[in-house]
Amino acid sequence: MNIQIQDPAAERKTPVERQSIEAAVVRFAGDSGDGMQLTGSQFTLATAVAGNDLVTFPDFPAEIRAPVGTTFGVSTFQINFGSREIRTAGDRLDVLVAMNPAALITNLEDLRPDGLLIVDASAFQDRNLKKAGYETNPLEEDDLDRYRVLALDISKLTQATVKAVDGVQVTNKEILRTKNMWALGLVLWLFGRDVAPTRQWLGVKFAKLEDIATINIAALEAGFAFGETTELAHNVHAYEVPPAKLDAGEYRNVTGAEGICWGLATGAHLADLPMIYCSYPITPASNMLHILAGMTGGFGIETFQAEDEIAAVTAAIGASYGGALGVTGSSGPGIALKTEGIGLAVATELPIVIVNAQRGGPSTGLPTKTEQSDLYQAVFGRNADCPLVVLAARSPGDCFTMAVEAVRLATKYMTPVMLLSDGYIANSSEPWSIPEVAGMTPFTAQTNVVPDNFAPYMRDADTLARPWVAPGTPGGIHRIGGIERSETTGNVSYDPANHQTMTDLRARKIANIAHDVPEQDVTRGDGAGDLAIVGWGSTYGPIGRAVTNLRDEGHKLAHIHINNIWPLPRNLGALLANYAAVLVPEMNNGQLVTLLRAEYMIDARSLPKVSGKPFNVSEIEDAAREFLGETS
Amino acid sequence: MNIQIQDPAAERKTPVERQSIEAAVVRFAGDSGDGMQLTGSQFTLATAVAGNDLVTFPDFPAEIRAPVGTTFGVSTFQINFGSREIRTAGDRLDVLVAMNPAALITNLEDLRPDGLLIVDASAFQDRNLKKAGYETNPLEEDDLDRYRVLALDISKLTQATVKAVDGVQVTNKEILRTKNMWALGLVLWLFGRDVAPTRQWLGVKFAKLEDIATINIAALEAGFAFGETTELAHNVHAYEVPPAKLDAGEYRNVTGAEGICWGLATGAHLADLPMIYCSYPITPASNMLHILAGMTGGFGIETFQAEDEIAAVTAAIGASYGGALGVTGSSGPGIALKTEGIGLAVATELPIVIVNAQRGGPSTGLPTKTEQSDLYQAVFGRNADCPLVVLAARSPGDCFTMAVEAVRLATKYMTPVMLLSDGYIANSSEPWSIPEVAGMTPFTAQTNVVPDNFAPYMRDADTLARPWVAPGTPGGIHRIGGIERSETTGNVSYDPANHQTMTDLRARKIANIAHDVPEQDVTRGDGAGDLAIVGWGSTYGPIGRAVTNLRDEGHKLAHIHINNIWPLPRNLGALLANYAAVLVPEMNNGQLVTLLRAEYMIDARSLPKVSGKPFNVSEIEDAAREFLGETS
Amino acid sequence: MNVVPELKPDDYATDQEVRWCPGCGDYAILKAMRKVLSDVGADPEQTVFISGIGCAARFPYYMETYGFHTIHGRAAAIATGTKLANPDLDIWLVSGDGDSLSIGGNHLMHLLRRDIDLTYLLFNNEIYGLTKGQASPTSRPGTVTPSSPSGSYDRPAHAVAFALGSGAGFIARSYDVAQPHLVATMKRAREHRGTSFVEILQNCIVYNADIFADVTDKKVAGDAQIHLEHGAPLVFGKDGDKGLIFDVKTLSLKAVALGEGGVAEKDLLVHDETNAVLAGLLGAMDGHALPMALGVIYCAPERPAHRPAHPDRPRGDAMAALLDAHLRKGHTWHVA
Amino acid sequence: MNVVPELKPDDYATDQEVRWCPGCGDYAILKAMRKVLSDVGADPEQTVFISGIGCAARFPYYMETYGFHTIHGRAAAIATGTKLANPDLDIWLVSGDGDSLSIGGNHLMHLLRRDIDLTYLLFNNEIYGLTKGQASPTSRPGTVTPSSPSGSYDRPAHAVAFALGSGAGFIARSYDVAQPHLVATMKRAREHRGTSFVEILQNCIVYNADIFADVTDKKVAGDAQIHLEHGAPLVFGKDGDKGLIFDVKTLSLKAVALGEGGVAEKDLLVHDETNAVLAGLLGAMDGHALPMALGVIYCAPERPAHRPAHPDRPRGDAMAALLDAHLRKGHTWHVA
Ligand SMILES: Cc1ncc(C[n+]2csc(CCOP(=O)(O)OP(=O)(O)O)c2C)c(N)n1
Ligand SMILES: Cc1ncc(C[n+]2csc(CCOP(=O)(O)OP(=O)(O)O)c2C)c(N)n1
Ligand code: SF4
Ligand code: SF4
Ligand SMILES: [Mg+2]
Ligand SMILES: [Mg+2]
Repeated sequence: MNIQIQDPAAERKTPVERQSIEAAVVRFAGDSGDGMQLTGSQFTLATAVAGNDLVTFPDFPAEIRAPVGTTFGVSTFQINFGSREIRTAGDRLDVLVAMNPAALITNLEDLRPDGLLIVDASAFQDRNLKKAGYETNPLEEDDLDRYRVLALDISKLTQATVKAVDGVQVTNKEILRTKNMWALGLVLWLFGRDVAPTRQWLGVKFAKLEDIATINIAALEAGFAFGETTELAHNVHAYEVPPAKLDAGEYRNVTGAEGICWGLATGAHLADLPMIYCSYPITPASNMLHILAGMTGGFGIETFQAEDEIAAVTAAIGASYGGALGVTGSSGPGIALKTEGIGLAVATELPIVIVNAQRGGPSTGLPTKTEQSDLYQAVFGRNADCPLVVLAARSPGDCFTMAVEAVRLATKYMTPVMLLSDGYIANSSEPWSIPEVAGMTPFTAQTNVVPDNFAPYMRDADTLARPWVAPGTPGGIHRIGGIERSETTGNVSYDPANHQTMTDLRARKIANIAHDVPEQDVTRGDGAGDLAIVGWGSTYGPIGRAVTNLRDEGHKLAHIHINNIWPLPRNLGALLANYAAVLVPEMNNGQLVTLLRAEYMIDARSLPKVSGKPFNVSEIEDAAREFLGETS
Repeated sequence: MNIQIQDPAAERKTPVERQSIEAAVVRFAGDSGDGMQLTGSQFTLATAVAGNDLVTFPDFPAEIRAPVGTTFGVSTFQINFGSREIRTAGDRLDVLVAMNPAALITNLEDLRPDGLLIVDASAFQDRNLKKAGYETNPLEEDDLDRYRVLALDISKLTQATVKAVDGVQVTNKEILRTKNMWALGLVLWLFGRDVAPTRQWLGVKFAKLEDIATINIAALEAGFAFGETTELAHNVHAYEVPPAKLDAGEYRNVTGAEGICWGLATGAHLADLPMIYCSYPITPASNMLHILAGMTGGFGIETFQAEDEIAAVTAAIGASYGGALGVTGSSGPGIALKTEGIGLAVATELPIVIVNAQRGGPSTGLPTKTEQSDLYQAVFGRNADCPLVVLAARSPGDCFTMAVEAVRLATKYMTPVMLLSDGYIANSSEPWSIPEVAGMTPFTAQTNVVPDNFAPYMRDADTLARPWVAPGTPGGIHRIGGIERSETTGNVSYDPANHQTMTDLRARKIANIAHDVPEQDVTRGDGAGDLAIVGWGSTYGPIGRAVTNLRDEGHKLAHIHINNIWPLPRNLGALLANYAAVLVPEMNNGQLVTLLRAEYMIDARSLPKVSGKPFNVSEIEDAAREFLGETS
Repeated sequence: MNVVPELKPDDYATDQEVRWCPGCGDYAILKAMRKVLSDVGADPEQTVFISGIGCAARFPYYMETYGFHTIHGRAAAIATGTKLANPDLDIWLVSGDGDSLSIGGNHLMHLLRRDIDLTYLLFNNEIYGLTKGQASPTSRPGTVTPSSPSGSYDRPAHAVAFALGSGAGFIARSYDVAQPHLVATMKRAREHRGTSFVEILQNCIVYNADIFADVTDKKVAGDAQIHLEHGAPLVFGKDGDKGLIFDVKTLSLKAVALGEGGVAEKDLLVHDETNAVLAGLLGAMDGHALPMALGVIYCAPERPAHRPAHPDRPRGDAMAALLDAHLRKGHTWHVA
Repeated sequence: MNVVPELKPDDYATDQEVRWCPGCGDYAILKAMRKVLSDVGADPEQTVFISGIGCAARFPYYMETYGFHTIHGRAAAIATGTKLANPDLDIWLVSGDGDSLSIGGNHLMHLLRRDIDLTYLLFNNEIYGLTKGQASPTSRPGTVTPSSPSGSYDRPAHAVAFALGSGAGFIARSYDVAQPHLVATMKRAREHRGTSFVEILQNCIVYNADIFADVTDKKVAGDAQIHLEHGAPLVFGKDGDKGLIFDVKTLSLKAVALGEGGVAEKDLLVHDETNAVLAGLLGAMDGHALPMALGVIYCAPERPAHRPAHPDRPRGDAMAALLDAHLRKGHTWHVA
């Protein structure tokens, strides 16, 4: 094959003609040190500002700083953007930027045939090739013939650019570190995006390092100019992706971690409570601790980095007991450690929110990969009959909504609420129509009001919640504890009939919440048909896309996406009965499906995927087709 | 009413005529300090030696030593014994021995109308009456008219007896402490039992306190003689309960805790492994630690009282890693703490046995009461897809069998096995045909043999088990860990396809075990019919009795009792499909029923009971009748 | 805070029947505690007892204040959360030796290093009472229990040494029936800012009866105990005729008889409760070779609080505005 | 045990690529460890590395011995189980400061008090490396991290003080790049019977770079370090011109210049590694006012092992007979 290494001095070409496309999937892949996450975020920003809908998927190596050039040190950032509604980060890549051989070998298989491959040819040296496991230089073989390849000596191009900048005092290493900006510039050009937001961001980021700011901006602009001015290979087109039809409003990008933190803060405000977030670092939940620790500007939020997860959950219980909103967040193994503590919150009927950013398991498993395999743990994973509320967020923006809802339910019903997100949602981002907190209806929780004829386990007739009277409240002295309590008085009771009553009350209180949460809607499609694809959590995107595609083909199927995992929506059983078949794609070995079968006696079938990666749309389509009586 | 306080000097009566009955339920109830547990155990022994089948149910107060005379300080011991097969401790009492007013008020409602009530009238004094909550002396009211009441001044009777013994140096307090032996003597006489075993036992127990032995024996014999010689109230009969038709063999009484410990020891022997039992004290699991700590006579058993439950389970994992059989035992809240550790055992595929002596919950709950509400926790209660084997014992004797089976499956399949017992089984006892360990087939596990082409995650083609090569084994050097491992080599792997493969393998390995355990049998009844009552664990007794009773009435129903909770027996779905209805009585809020519905899409119905007490036979009969189209 | 009427010790008693074994040392501690609150005029509504699980941990049920009987070993973490939520509360933590030093060791360590402002009472009976008598980490080697029928093997944990090693700022010791001493010690503990750690030797009459008798028995108390007083010479003995000196050669304490060999009171070591090294030496004395130290063993000079004060927050619309601004920080764009 | 051929340090390396950040102090410790095993002729088949989770805890993957990479904070308990199962193994436990002193504090405490015979290496980089740089319990107050953007609040835990307070019998300290010293220290630790606790200062070049530079930097090392040697006077300083004396008034250590004011080497304190009080004083020195102590800080005189030796057992028929007899102990009866 004949790879054309572009010369920066190539001739100016004819004005760009941009091919208009509906959507595109781009992935930046490089060494951990290559700054791919920054590159991706900046491309995302420019794309969002250009009015596209989008979904991103950052994927980091498990190692902190893996040796340069290794396959396990590759870091990637993927973005799917378009003028239509975007629901996933995309199955197949339209453009792959590979900054070294390791990035190429680990990512190439996701590039669609005839997709555009941009490689930094300068990194394809013997040492790097060997580290990546290449025997020969792939750029010199014809395995890449199925793609459109743009192999550029980005090192040389960057160096040339920066050398042209006057008066900066930088090392060659510093120059080479700007390669990512050069590549970003080129891709920005490719899609007709503006470099201005990135330029501005670089100015702020390197405010104290003026020279570094200058050379990064120079590289960025050079990459862009390279696209603009150089005659690229005949088969490399420039594209135009028109803005999406989004609802009017103010938008921003939001990650799931941000969505949850801001939702918790908003929930605490609506409940008129200070919030104490108690956590022990663990991937991918740590981000929430970082974000909340950073919210120091008077939000009434305190963070407590506990000595372990047991201390985290029990400190959250102590905080709620003390009249604040106690929140704890972790991931699978950490949630496992909280199990006993959560039982105390159920027994004493104190409100806490437990956020689980799920990851691959069992045990340490795949800490940096996504999975949604903690549903069993959330619903069933405690000793004894120990019911609580389980909610799941379906997207970064939905994280905000569900976090507010978690606070509402916890404080209204005096119960722990487990909110499930996952590694994918936590880190990926999407444009988000920013809500107006000022316009939201408060659901004030009072912790210093003593009801008439107070008893610690007296109950609200509607909610079955007991009163929340924090120590320090005049006239409210009482004692609570984990031993079974006498109905109403809360005194220790070993009475058999009382234990039955209390067990029933605990179960009924949670079950009743089904009347206070929305009925299950049909996310996409009609209320009856040949097939319902039922999902929860971050499978929202791929299921939605698959159902849209198949409906476009004329199939009678629907997408039903569940946010209320426990209690399940009150109409769900009846709704599911309207479909000839029910398929449940899950990034686990079939957990929601167990719940649906047990609850509704519906022969729901599982489509499990446990690879640490989100579903591809096609995987769901293929499985659905089998139910729809077709082989694809 | 007219209570006749017997005078010890009453006349000698005519020779006893004993009424022959098939079975009887006796409960001894008294203050914690009254020695009711000893009394009950000795009566049990005499009864067993007399050849009856029997089941016992000891019930202790939660307090260590509650103040004398309080209702919460009442300790009881119940025994059901008979010439027929005995399956439960009995719903209603035929004989209640109440040593004080608190014992009377808390136990009377279980005495059947016309049942025999033996009370120590000397304890019915103002102070005691008030502590028990009586306004007036019940012995002087006619509320007791529905029972046959034998109110005796046992204090006086005991004192009189002991004073007659020559040359003993004892205090009055010591004399009064022998009241329980006096009462025991009377009840032994009532059922025509021999005092010899108890006399012998007293001699051993008080070997170093000769005078105490003497007065206890004197009291025992005096109680017996009192029955023999005194003309009791006209309505007090003596009984004869003929021996049961038990299979031939050598018998002993066994509690569930003993059954499990001896089963574990036998399992370790059959596997040819030393055993290390790692535990942290918790009611009702502590007994196992005590029993095993006492087995110092060369059984190769070491006990390790860990600093907490996490250390206990992880030390057990470390022990198994080191080539011993690591076992850990606890109860609900402690098992909750072990959750994360168990995940490591699943991930590294190391064999451990986890025994859960279930108790009332959630949280601290009812530590001294029974419940079987940790099935969800056992089957589902871990982060991620984390399958393991769950077994349940149905009776004290079955504990032995299941413990051996737990060791067999753990070591053969390199998996954690969770064995469920409960507070009822752990403490209650039954006659047990002692097995012959010498005749059992070994299932030797080798930890110091390196297979050809060794790799730590290579697998046996049949069992899918990986080899167990303990450190110290020549030629077997390798490393394992909790991060996902590459198929075969076990090296750390973040590869998506590998994670899918390993997840599938873990699930398949456990599922396959269904082919290595017995098919589900019909415990009682035919293989098809109107109703199957499905149970697990300690509901064995009451379900069995209820089904027998209803079958005797001509109903077409069967009892199906499941020991293999996960994986479920391979034929269970097909078997259950043969019944028009399936009812699942459980001492929880409906946990097995969830599993059955999800697995088999069978509309199994739950009969929950969560009062800290075992089912009464009648409760199950009543519920079954509804299914059988009758109201009782 | 509201005005608290004068309350007598009994006013701090609840209507719940006390459920310890008759003769248990816990009764005496309960009595002392009620007296402490009465003496200092504690507002029951601002007072909270938080406990783990164990016999000791039943304490909150018997105090007419707020109370939380939690789970085994976690009271320190729970109390930390409660204190963060409401720094004004007067929090008392009650915990047994198993609760504190077995399952709860890690939380105790971190509570002490964080110096959360509360009073920690460790009821040390050197046994697991509630679960019927197994060896605890503080049980002496050779203690025969159901879980150690041939005698316990492990070297015992030492509460004071552990607290010092964990960075405690206040450490004191007393025992159940030493009423005035116990009351005074608990008052000192309550006054101290930061975590005040008090080890209370407590007699479990059922499972470990009289284990401290060789120190607490009236007959031997004089020689087996030394009562610490800041700034006062370390004198002890039934007749105040003995004292402690420091032996530089061995870096250890030594008991001397006053008068003998010309040793006068002025030659004795003077108790300096701010000296951690001295605290380590005094804390280690077990009442045998050297008398057991009772009273305030260590009280660190005021240490800076690093954790910022409880965060203030605006309410209602002001908070909504704050949040709305926060959500709009960074890049946003408008879709028309 | 089989005869072990002579192995070079590299023979203890596995085929797994080492995955720490370039420049991480862990590399140096790995190198030292391989040298230790080579020097002492350790049999790889009898050697086990057990670790928790963290950067440090990846260690076992890189040692061609048996190895177990477990879960966060529990390595001490797991190793205890392994040692009980096979007392002949030479067990090395590798754990970070978070793994050891945050989530794992309780297990560390109990390991030390039980004195299980293994070597515990605490890699202290005063930060959570693996989870990307949050404050650890050993982080200095004010450490700015993602979880403490305004600086960490809590007073740090002190590894040596904690180990002493937990009853450790052997405590030593070294640092990553002090190769010969680290090798020698680990050898001493391996020789000691009981739990040998070694704190190794380790540079996390990414999240807490050079945090120990004020002690380990070659330029300051002379004055900022003191190398302990049992029985030798406590001399330090670039030119060996300083020493430590004990100030009886304050019960504390003091640095003096040799020669100045007539102080000679004979006036200096002599290191006695069996003295726990001295260990406490030396362990607390942080390299600023007083030099940081490196080497064996404490080595308790041989302590009796209370735990009985690994129980022997008969096999096969003999064991069956034993069990059959046991099942028949107490009252049994026959049904014909
Ligand atoms: C998680 C858990 N593990 C174990 C127990 C059982 N347990 C309750 S209290 C206790 C120890 C009691 O000893 P200690 O703390 O010394 O208190 P004491 O009863 O002696 O006052 C134990 C092991 C429990 N309740 N929860
Ligand atoms: C139960 C659990 N909680 C939290 C984590 C996340 N985690 C992994 S390592 C670590 C701390 C690492 O710090 P340290 O022990 O000091 O080791 P280092 O990486 O600095 O060597 C944490 C919090 C986990 N893996 N498991
Ligand atoms: S068992 Fe011991 S500590 Fe517990 S209440 Fe009884 S005497 Fe007190
Ligand atoms: S993060 Fe720090 S401790 Fe971890 S490997 Fe990198 S440099 Fe080493
Ligand atoms: Mg205790
Ligand atoms: Mg660290």
